[in-house]
Amino acid sequence: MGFLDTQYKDSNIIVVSLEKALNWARKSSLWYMQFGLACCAIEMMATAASRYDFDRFGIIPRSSPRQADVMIVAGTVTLKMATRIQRLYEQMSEPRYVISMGSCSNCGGPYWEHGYHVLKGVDRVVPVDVYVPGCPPRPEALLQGFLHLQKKIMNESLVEGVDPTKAVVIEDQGGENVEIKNVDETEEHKKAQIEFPQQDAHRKKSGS
Amino acid sequence: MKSTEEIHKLLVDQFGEETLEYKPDEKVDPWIVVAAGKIQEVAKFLRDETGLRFDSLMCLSGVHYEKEEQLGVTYHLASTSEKHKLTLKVLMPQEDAQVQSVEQIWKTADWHEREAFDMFGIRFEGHPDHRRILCPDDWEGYPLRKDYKVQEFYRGMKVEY
Amino acid sequence: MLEFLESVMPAGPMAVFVFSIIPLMIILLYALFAIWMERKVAGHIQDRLGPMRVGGWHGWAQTIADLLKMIQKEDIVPAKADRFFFKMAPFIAFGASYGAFVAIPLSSGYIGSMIDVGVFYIVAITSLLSISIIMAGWASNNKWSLLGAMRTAAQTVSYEVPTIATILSVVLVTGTLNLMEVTELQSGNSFLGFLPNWMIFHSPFMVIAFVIFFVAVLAESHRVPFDLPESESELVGGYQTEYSGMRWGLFMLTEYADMLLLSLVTVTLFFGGWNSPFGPFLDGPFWGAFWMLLKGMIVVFVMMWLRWTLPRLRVDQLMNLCWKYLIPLSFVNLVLIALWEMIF
Amino acid sequence: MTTVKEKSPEVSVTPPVDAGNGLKTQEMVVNMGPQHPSTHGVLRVQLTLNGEIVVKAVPHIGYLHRCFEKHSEEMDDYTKVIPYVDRMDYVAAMSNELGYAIAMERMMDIQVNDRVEYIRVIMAELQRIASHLLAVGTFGLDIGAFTPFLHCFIEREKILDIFEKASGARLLYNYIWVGGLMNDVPADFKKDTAAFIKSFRPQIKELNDLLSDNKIFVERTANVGVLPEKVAINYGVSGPSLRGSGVKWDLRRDDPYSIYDRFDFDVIVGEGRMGTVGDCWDRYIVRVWEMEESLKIIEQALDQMPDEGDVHEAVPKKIRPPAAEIYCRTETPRGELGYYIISNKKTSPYRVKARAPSFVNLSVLPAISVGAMVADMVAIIGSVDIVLGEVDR
Repeated sequence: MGFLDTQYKDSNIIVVSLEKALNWARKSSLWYMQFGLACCAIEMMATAASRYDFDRFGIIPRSSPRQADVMIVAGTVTLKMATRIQRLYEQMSEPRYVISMGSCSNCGGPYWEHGYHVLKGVDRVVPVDVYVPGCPPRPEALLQGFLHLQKKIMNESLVEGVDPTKAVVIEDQGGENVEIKNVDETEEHKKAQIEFPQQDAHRKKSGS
Repeated sequence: MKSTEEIHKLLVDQFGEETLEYKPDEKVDPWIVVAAGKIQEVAKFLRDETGLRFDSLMCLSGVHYEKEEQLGVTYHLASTSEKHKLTLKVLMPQEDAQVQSVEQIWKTADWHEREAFDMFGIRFEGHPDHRRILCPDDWEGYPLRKDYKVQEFYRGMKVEY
Repeated sequence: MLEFLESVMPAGPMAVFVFSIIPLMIILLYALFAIWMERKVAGHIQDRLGPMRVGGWHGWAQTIADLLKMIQKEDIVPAKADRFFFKMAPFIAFGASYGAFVAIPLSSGYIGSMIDVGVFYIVAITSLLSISIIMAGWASNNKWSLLGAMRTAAQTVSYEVPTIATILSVVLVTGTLNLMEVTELQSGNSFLGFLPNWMIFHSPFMVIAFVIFFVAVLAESHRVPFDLPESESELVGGYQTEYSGMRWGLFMLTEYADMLLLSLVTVTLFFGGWNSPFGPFLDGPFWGAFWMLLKGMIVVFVMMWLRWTLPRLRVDQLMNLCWKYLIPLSFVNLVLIALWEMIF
Repeated sequence: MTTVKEKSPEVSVTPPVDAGNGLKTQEMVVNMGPQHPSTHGVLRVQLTLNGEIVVKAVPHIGYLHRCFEKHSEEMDDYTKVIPYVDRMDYVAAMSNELGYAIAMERMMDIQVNDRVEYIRVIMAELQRIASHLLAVGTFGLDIGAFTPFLHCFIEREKILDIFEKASGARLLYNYIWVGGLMNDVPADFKKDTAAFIKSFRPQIKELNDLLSDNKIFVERTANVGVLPEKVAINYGVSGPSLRGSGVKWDLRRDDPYSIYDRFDFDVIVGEGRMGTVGDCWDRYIVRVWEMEESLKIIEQALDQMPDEGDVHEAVPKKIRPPAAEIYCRTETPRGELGYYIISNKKTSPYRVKARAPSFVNLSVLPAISVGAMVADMVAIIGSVDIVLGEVDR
């Protein structure tokens, strides 16, 4: 992953056009890992099927995590499954992204209160890039999630600044005006001081 | 086609009064309460006797009766040839919940009994593969008991919201 | 063509280098196109569109983006893998497939090397592919990979027998193993007065030989319905399971190069190679290359068409088909073609 | 005192055996799943292999255990259980709702009017078609045919459109309520459904041409994973998997609920046309022809359906059933779905146990997969047609 490991101190025309080309390639060829967990997996299949057709955006499934770029956590993550998801994530090769699809994997969804065996949010075990709300989200919503991910990838930089490995927020003011910040840079985050011990520990382990 | 009352009479003839108890109820289907140590024999008789032929176990469910401090197992039987149904119940004390397995009689019971063990901690004597089925092997407690308290962490993951 | 290059470029080795990377350029360009085409073909068979966004017009830049992305991907070697073999395998696979192009006459003016045992050489060097796949499967230290590799070994070794038997029947008629000469023998349009003198029209038995050869080719290039080594729904990814990034990309490239190679061999053996279907019309070295590649692409298209229509065979049925039907049939056919040659 | 194994047994690998030609062979243990392209979710099957031949298959479930039974006890309202019922068998949400609604209505002696009954039946049968389409399509996918899967999805989307117009949701509807429906069907419901029937009939034929009678497909599925009649009944297998074994048993006919006794339809059973009775192909073809039967039921129901009737007529203000227990079973696309509900005069059930058809059908897997090959395992799992949400609840 030579290119992305190096962070350049200053920006110049070569770095900028290189990073644009590389970002474009990554955004245009998001291969997702073919595995579904629950109800959302059916909608994920529907999105890949003829009416919605993922392939239009160059998104195709791969069944081996090694060749996948993005993991769609489609459905309820149970505690029994969480360790496996973590392992699958670790098996994926960098650069890798995670889309959390549906309320269950965002925060536990309808199982948040009494679901003794449900992990309340997949972001407790793996870092998530895009959250798609809904129970289950419509295929259009998932596609929108992918478009957001593409925007986010286009804003990744070889120059120091936004850390793409951390969670970021996209402030979309319509059109091309997109501002990207790391979550811990935002005012809300500093105010709320949300702590995810698992996630932070995971980040420390992976060294970013 | 036989009613529960007729079946109960047949069973009493076979096994005697003390293992069986007939519970008619105007609101719901009547049921027969069987002693925990006798269920295997009774089940075998119900399956093999001509005229009864309960060849399928529709459902096997564990129940926790909180007030009585009892655990129960409910068997819903049906016959595909005679087209009648029967409900059996086994009740046992909460501290030492043990019942004979009917896995050898109806294979359906295999996973259902494992589930009842997983959820209520009812132990089934003679089950060939007696372990948890839905929860992980190192899970603590029996979730569907009314006094269940969920554990705080599972393998370092917070369980509560 | 080598003479021409040598006259242009004064330094000898340079000319040889340029001469030898022409097939590589063709393979790369073809792969870029074929992968996009495969997705388009699949899309239209399945009542959807396939790539539409990347690059603008009908997603033409899709494969370029895929390639650029694969270069950026992390190169993972599993901790317990046999590092040396794991890293070697994709290169050997691609080398085997690329090396075979040397004996293919791409046009009347271009053949990598005029070897007299051309067909024999191709059959020999493509066998290296199965060795590389076994290497990959074994070195990955993954059970699914191993299963996939074992299937490949069995499959390739078995299907080489009918392939060779049908090649022999062509050789029997042409009397040469040199593919350039095989092609030259098929020139002209005298069959029934107007049809080209292609091998497929030689005798009814040649049609049978072609069918056997095509089935065997499908199996050798691991395409549906014989894609057991990498069958996604059974073995996750077969021998490719543990590969990531460009190493996996090389396997993918090999698969498509292999498809092209075997299609070109099919075309050369049965469909007149670089000969124009219209006799002297549009003939010549340049048009020869055009016809060769066009015919090759048509065979490739048929392979894709089959892929998106048929289910997959099971490993024992695959072996049954080969040993119980194709091999006896191909040998009987060989004898019949020999008789036909004697009689007519 | 019985000995209880609290932990999974250690993976036991048998020592190498001398094959007789100087080579030693050893059995191999592989894990299929929880992430595997053809386990239909998060099933894990631990396979012991001798080469490619399965010596032993042990399914491990629970990777999607979402505590349905706990939720129904804790939700504090009988109606709040319905969304969770939806999420149990998420491919056939309507059928699950119907089962629950009927169980509650029997418990409380509620009679719903004819319009509600007919709409429910039409919805349930449309759902059956949608669910079978998914089952048939993914089965083809497992065998390696990708295209029929997508063609099935196109048809399924049309059904989802009808559902969406009525309930507003594509997958999980919360449409059938205890005592009625969420709301009445839209005005052009009859027209839409009739149009769908008309367009769908030829598609069944096309599916047969593309997949069912394909030589390779038949080779792969006939005589594979044979489930004999006796074994099927003893394991409690139900639904198309049971009928595939040649047992003429359909709760819609043998234990009628709702208004199914008013319709004329056949119960399709496997006949072993391509191989043995009860093989994967039989289980598959039963699903294909059941779609045709469902179309028949829908057509009759559309004809008989009254235009008048309030769908909220019998919906109770507050559900507070008497202390009672009930076991009520209905036929979902996957088989016999039973609800065992105990109430104790409170506003929430004391205990709800769902007897999920997939859970029971899956338990037969170890019995029918011994001696099969790895590729057959995929076919067997696909032909039993499980939904993991229902297996693990």
